[in-house]
Amino acid sequence: MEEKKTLDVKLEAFSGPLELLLHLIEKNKVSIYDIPIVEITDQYLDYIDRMEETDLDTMSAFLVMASTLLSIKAKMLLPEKKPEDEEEEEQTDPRQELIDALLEYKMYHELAGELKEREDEAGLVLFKEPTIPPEVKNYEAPVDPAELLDGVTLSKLNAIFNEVLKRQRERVDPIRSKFGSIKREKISLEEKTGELLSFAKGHRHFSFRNLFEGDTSKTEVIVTFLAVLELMKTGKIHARQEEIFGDIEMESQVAYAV
Amino acid sequence: MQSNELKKELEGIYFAIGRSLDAKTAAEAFGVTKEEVIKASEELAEEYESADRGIRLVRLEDSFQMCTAREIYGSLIKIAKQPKKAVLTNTLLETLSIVAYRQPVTKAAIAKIRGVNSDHSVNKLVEYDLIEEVGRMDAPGRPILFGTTEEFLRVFGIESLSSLPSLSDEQIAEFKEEAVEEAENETVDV
Amino acid sequence: MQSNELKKELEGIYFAIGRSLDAKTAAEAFGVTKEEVIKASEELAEEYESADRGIRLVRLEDSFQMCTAREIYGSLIKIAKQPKKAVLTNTLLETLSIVAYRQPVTKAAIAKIRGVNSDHSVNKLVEYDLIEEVGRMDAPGRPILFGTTEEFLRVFGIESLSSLPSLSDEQIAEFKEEAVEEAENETVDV
Repeated sequence: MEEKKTLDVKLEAFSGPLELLLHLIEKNKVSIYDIPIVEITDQYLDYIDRMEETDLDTMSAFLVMASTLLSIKAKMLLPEKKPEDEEEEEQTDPRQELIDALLEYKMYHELAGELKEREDEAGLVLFKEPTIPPEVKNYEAPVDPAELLDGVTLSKLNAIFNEVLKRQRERVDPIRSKFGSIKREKISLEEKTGELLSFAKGHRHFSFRNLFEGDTSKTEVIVTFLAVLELMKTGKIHARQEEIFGDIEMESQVAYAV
Repeated sequence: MQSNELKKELEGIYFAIGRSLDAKTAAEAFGVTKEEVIKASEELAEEYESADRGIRLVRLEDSFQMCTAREIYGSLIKIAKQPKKAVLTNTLLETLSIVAYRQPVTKAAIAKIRGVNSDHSVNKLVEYDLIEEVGRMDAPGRPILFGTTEEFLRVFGIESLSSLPSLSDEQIAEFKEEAVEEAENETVDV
Repeated sequence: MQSNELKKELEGIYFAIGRSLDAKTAAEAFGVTKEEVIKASEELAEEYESADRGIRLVRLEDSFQMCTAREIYGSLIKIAKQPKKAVLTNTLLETLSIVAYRQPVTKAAIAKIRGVNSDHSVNKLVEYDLIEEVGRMDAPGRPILFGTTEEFLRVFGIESLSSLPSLSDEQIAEFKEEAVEEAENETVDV
């Protein structure tokens, strides 16, 4: 084996794990299709060791790749399990996924170089600022709604509306929906009581349900209910519920005289 | 420097700089004499004139400035005054459809239906005079209720309005009357 | 309108307006077809080119914009100020090339290709007006789709997205063959 490879990557900053990997592969003059995983993994880990502190996102991406490499290395070192049946499908190279990712990355990496050349060339051209008389420049034509809605019919609008509703129904993120609402809310009882009180000042009769807009979280309902209890206790409102689970009718004791 | 080469450079610089450029400054930059700059510029101006180009070069003392041919002014105004192409994006259309079929409706309710904050779309639609504030909800916080505007109704034609949900027959009748009146007024105006 | 007349008007407008002008807008103002505007503009561009003028006309999709000839940059820059350009790091260029060739594309797809979170790059490119939101993907969360802007075309001197520089077929074939060959020649080197 040739002399121990010491990589002069110390000073180079790589923007992502694939860039580093590509660099190592080119440096070792090996093919993407046949990455010598052990060597490359060692060099990769070596780079990470010496990596200067960078942001957490980037660092974790490098670490994810490191563990991917280690896992591939492990798979390749382990003796292949003999397929029980000769017909069994071909063993896939554990490197395959990485190879595909590298090839795709490499393509955009090269195209970025092409773009850079274009940029340098295009940079030799100067444009100019508009020289338009101010009275013309300052004129801003109003938007013409008729033109804006050109081609939109009421039935199309209706179709869009139905589409939106359909999407709303289907908008179920399979994972997150199990978490329930993850909205961060801070509804203080004190605030709510204050709000309710000022509302009661302007309304002699109102019902509990009408206190909410369509989109109300459970927390808000509960806090509002507590606020109602609070105001009942202090005699600011009287409340009445005809039947269990029925709406609560409230009569304000602090409403301004009409 | 060849005269043609100088003219090319001068044409470029007069264009890029937009304002007037003093022959002395140009001469220094290009490494020629001020007289050479003036001569080349005069020639350039003459070429524009005789070829009846859309651009011209005017002399102001020892400076030159590129400008448009006077005859172009009319077209320039036409272009500059053309209404900006406002684009009705899908987002706007969606929001508009919700307001149209759910009116009167609050921003919060729209956001709930669309699944994303829609304040920007609502504001744009108000700016385009397609929806407007039609009142306040009688609820804590008194959120604004939005509905479609007359302009919206006009665009979609009076006849189709009955298929919109929240407009009462009286409202529609009223709109019709108003629209007819306006139409009459307009013909008088013209 | 006569073809020469149209060219004259267009030349003046392109000069004065400073930004790019969409052929459709021009066509409406002049009462001609969009195709006529494009044809006249192409002719104008060709004239500048063949007469080796100091000004040029570049096409950006269906818009045109006047600019200076590349060869005189050295002289012009002594007088005219070039607006400060954003420095595009390799990371930004990489992200930009993914957007350019894959558009419309989401942040997640970009991150997948680059192997690292790319939100920061995407935001920077939006800030530099090189890419923009072009829609939403119809998927949970309705993620934003990004595409390139007209400024992108200008900065990279690209007439239209269909003429983006590409790795030639030979390049790609060569690149793949080499890799395969190497793979065959080498024994598994674990």
